[in-house]
Amino acid sequence: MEIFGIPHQAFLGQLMLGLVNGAFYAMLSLGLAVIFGLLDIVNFAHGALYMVGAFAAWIMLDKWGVNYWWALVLAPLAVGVLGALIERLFLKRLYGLDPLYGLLLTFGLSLILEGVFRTEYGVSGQAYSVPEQLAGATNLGFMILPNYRAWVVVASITVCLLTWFVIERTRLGAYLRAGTENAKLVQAFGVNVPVMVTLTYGAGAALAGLAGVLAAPVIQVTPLMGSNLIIVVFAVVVIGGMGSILGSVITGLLLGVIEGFTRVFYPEASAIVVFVIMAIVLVLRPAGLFGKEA
Amino acid sequence: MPANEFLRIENLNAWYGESHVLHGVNLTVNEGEVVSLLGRNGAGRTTTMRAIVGLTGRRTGSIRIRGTEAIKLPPHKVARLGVGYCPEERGIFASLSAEENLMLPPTVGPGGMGIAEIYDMFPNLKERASSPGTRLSGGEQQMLAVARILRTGARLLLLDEISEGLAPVIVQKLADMIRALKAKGYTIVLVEQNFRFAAPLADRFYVMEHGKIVREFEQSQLQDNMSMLQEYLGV
Amino acid sequence: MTTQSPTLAADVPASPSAQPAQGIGKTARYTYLALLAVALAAPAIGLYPVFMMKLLCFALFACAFNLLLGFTGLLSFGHAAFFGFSAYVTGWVIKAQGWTPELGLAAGIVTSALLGLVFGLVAIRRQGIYFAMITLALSQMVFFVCLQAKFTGGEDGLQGVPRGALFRLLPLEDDRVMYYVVLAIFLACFLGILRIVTSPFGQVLKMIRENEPRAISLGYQVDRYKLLAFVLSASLAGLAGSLKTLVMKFATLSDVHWSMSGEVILMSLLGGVGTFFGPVLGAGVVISLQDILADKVGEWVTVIIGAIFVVCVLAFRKGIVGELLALLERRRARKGA
Amino acid sequence: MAGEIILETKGLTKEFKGFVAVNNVDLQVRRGDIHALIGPNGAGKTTFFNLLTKFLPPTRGTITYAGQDITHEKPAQTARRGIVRSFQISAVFPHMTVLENVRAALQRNLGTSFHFWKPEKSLYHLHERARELLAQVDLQDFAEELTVNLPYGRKRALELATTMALEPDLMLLDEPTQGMGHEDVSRVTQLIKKVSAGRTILMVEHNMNVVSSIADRITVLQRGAVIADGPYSEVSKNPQVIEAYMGSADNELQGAH
Amino acid sequence: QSQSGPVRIGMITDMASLYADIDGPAGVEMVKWAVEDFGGKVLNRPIEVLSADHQNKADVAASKAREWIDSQNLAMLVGGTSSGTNLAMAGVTKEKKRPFISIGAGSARLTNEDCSPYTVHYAYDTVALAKVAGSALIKAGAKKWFFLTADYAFGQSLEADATKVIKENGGTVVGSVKHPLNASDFSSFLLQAQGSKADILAMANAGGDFVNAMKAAKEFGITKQMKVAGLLVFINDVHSIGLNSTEGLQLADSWYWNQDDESRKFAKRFFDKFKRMPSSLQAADYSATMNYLKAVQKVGTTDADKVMAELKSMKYNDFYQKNGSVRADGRMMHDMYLFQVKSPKESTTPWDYYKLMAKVPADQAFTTVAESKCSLLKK
Ligand SMILES: Nc1ncnc2c1ncn2[C@@H]1O[C@H](COP(=O)(O)OP(=O)(O)OP(=O)(O)O)[C@@H](O)[C@H]1O
Ligand SMILES: Nc1ncnc2c1ncn2[C@@H]1O[C@H](COP(=O)(O)OP(=O)(O)OP(=O)(O)O)[C@@H](O)[C@H]1O
Ligand SMILES: [Mg+2]
Ligand SMILES: [Mg+2]
Repeated sequence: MEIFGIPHQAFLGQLMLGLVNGAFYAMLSLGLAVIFGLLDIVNFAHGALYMVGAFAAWIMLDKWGVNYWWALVLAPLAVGVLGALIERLFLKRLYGLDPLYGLLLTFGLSLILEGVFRTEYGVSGQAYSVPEQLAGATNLGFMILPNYRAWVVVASITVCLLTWFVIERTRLGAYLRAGTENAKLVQAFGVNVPVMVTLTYGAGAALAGLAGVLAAPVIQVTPLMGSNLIIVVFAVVVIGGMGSILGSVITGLLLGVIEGFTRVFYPEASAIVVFVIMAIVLVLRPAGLFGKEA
Repeated sequence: MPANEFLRIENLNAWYGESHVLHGVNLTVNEGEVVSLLGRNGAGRTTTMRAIVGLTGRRTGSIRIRGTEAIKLPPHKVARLGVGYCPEERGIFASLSAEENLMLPPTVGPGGMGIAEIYDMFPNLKERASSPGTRLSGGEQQMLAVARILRTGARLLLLDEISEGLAPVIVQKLADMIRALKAKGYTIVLVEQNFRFAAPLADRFYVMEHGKIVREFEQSQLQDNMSMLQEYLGV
Repeated sequence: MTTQSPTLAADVPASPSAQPAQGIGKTARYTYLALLAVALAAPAIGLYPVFMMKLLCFALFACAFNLLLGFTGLLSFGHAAFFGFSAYVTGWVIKAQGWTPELGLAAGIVTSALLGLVFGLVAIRRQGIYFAMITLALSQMVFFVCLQAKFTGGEDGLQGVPRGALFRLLPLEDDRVMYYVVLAIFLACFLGILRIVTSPFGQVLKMIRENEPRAISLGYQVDRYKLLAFVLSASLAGLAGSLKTLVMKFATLSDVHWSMSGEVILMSLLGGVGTFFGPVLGAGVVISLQDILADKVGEWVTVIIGAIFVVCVLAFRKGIVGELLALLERRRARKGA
Repeated sequence: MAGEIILETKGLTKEFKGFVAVNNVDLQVRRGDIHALIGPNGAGKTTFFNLLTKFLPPTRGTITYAGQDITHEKPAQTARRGIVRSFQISAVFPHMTVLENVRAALQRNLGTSFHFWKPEKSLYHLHERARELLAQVDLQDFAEELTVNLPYGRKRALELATTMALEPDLMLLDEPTQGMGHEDVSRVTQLIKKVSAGRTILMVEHNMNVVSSIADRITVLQRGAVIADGPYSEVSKNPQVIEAYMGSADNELQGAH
Repeated sequence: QSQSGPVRIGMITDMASLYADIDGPAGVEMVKWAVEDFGGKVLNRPIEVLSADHQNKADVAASKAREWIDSQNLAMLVGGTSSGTNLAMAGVTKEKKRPFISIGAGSARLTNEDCSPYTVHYAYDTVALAKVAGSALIKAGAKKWFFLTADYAFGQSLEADATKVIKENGGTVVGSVKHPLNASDFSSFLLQAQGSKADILAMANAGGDFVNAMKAAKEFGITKQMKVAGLLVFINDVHSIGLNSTEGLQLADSWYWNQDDESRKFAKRFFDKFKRMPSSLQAADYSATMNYLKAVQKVGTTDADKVMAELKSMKYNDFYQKNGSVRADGRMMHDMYLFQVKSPKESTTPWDYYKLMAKVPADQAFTTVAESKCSLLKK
């Protein structure tokens, strides 16, 4: 049996792999969407924070023997704290200015973070091995799926849904959404907005950090891993439209899959397929797939 | 401090960035009183309210709310002293539904109005409850902005131009509402261009000009002061 | 958070006519004259001509970029695409097709104008950061095309482009001759940008920057104006790239890479967005810094560049020239008072 | 020419996800009138304006302007036909001078707006006309002032001058006196009266003083539908209008302000 | 070219990025060691070493080279890693007539269609990698090949060179998939390789791409189904992936630190300073500098043409190579080696990673005169 001219086994296999990549896109674009949606900052440093998350896990294992499961909690926490610091020290001073300044500032920060890790650890990359419990692979019949990758998909979708729930369905979420539009007023109602904003950025950063930890066993941990990814994730976000948190998650997964299939049919194009889709979507629907028309 | 003094402002100065807007405002509002601030466009009435809540830039002087000095407090702490603020520009949130907007402000004290009571007063809001906040009509947004702070149990209400953009019927309803609130012992500061709306409601009036209080008089002295108001407000 | 936000674009009066006093104008005039003198004498006073030419190319690139950001209020994060792609086109037509340098430059401008048109048509429909992100993504596409296409030589770059003779007359292989050609082109473009900004078209751009909905309600089809501004900026950026190919004799992927877009933003920001001379100064500082730093601090270059970015955004939003102008303005205001 | 219908809607309807905001509205505006649109909050007045200016597409119905069906035109096309809407919040270019603000509107008809190679001087001949327009709204003395520095009421005046520079046939004003002090209200009311000469004005206004003093004709909307239409004296006595909008009879003439 | 003042040797390489570990600052240090060991002076003129980071950008490399030659009177240039930058430097040195020794570049173009009278290509090239690894693997029974190729000039020429070798030796290429440079995820490509039923998966990529692909191959169980070969693998890559995932991998290189006593001596000195073992490139950096200085000493001038003539006529014997010689096209002809990565059990000491499988003599390893398009050879 064949689907689009490839054996259906390979087809299913590629679909699976697409989902794995999509899971990373989803988590990263989710974090970006949270930070952008709630704080109006295009967080260019998101890729760098992702990288820091992966490095944090690696350092924990390498230097202190902290295992994967602990790193899964501690590394995002560390990145979250770093994020909170960044918000307190830098971003705080930019509220009320053109959001483009936030973009430029975080761009600068990402250069700094990347540079620091580069001088410290070089670029060739550090290996982080898959935790024992998740080692090995399952033969799905149509492919051999490493257990770890299956875990990545499950973990990331769970996290995404949780985040969506908190933002769209809870009172805290309502404060956050309102704070985006008029932080001062929300504060005047009695909500401690400055702390909330710091925590939100921290949480967005922690999401990036978490994605980093999840990615560490899949790819080499290198200082450049974030900057390679961030632009694709930007495109994902533009395609999704930043209109809804859920939109960014769905778009992320979808694009992962599409990109996966491009690798089969026309591998040369796999690096740009996301951008091509972006251009097409923008022409047809300027606000993105899930964005609200302005 | 006398027990019934709810708000006491002394020598309040406030700035927006470089520009100095309030130049030593002094005023007091007693518990259960309705006080109206009158003045021309740009006299500084909105700024006074914003300064109380902590939304201007730098400010100096003293603002005591139920005896607590609030000049150094961040806005959320001021609100928790029992202050509810209805801003001039309404501040309805686009990403929240009308009902979410209504439910947004956290409770800052006991005795707030119930949802049913509020919907009773503004049936439009009930009808549009699930619409995004800013999709409401101008007037509906105004209603929402007022209704929102009635829920929180705030005892000091700062109402900035609440009759603005409302149909005459609704304005009448608002007037009734303010009387009802006063009867319940709320303390209210009213800023209004619409003098005819504010005149019968207020117990006391302050007149502002160039960021200063220039006159103060009671409801009973209203008639005597009409010519002065004519001069200040062009009423 | 969303409040009425001052934009990145000029706070500083853009058109000379809007500069109320003679004082600033005079200072500026003398400064320009002095700089022109230095530029003319550069080869004679021992400044390394290749370096000076590189600097001028980037200065032109930054000015082109600033035409868009500073005077139209659009932040493009994809200008490297025009700069880099034109660099390749010029290199290729000269090297592989044997075109003359002037035709090579023209080919570069035309290509980048067309590319700018395509970018513009896709991106103009969105504003602010969306615009920035879309241009970034589009430029990434161009990057991949350059990486893949045969004529660019992939990551080896397009090398050994002969400079030839301009109009079959001026032997550009001589660094000095080349330098004066580059300087002349730069000056022409600089003045051209001045003119664009103060032209009737420039007035419309100013309206769009100040209050876009209002411009729309006055009946201006703002997208078309933005598009033209984008195409103009792209063409000039392309010319800068083409010139660089001639100067350096090759075109490479780093010219199309998004970090180049970041660099040109840094140049404008550092020098002063929305000022005329800012981008030139910014380009000078960044290029010199890179030149010096690369050898002195090695791997820390990115960190330092990043730090400059952060400091600029936090403390010098107006950039060097912008802050200077503001200082003069304040002085004058105090004197006047 | 007076008496001729310049704008007409037939069965104009707008639904938002099942909610009918504008319901089957037939409206006729006569050339040269100041026509007021009033109604309770949420009646659909602003939505109706949005339909006329093409900011929203109608669900049903037609819009005819000067005999031509313009239902499906684009906002910019409508604007070029001479239907101009004034914005609620001061729509000016804050960092341009008052004169430049007006010139911005005049420049459009010059046809050189894409000429990026021409000097600014080529616009100077517009200054004369700009000053004339400024004089009409008493702003002649402020011509060189930066617009940010103007007080609120003057900004409204400037906005009117700019709007007039477009030579509109039909001006749509949405609550033009909202948020103004008494002096400004009467100034702007007089201004509207003044600029209405030779034009048609359709305005939404809650201030009954303004409406009663300048409107030639009034249409009352409620829940998206027209409930009354006619001169002020007639409409203000309509019991349905009083109940739905003006409130208890003793307030009738006094209005909200 | 002035014959007074210090003799300046410049080295331009990747100091901080992708290839900084295999050459980089340590490579520069090797040039300095060679200068020190030579005595710090030649022809009674002090020797100075300049170094610069090209950030893998050809334009940076070329402008630095041009600047040094224009304003520092550079005597000789050492080119570090990456083909693009080296081709650019070769262009400049050809125009300005200065000896250029390219160490880290893979592209065989340097001595083929883009050859220059002033270039010496010292360590390896893609042709050698393909010939050495390719023919050995086919002999070992790998007939059906599948390529995982980095989609840029270097990867493509590596694949093309290897394909030629495979066909000549009776093998077939059953498939090939190109991945973008710096791909983060190889699973999809590997799935395709898996479906191909090839005997061997050959990776025509380098650095981080190779490392990631290797890890994923292990994870997806590919290493169990087919042989995996790396066409350009440096010892640093093996170190960073670990023997667990690389065991059994066959690779070609020009030098290995543990191949003889001389090499071990050099390696120890290196290890004491850098806490890792030198790559073949770093060894070549030292060797090239040392031999250049010897040539200068011999001809008594730094004049480019005279030095080049000497470099092309002398014999090269040191810890890096035996009986090496530079051909007219600039190709350094020396033996190449095929290694296999040891299993963790076989590896007894730190960095004890390779066992020698075969030594391939220079004339079988590199482009032959007959194959070459370089005009310098045809005279
Ligand atoms: N954000 C701001 N930045 C700078 N100046 C401001 C700002 N907001 C208000 N002002 C200035 O402060 C002064 C007082 O304004 P305020 O809004 O308090 O007046 P008001 O009495 O409420 O008048 P209105 O009737 O217009 O609401 C005005 O001159 C105004 O221009
Ligand atoms: N985009 C929209 N989506 C959903 N509902 C809308 C939208 N725009 C308006 N409405 C609803 O349509 C009704 C009419 O709104 P509109 O703004 O036209 O009222 P209005 O007559 O201008 O009232 P006001 O006098 O209060 O400004 C309101 O109930 C409003 O909630
Ligand atoms: Mg006010
Ligand atoms: Mg309305």
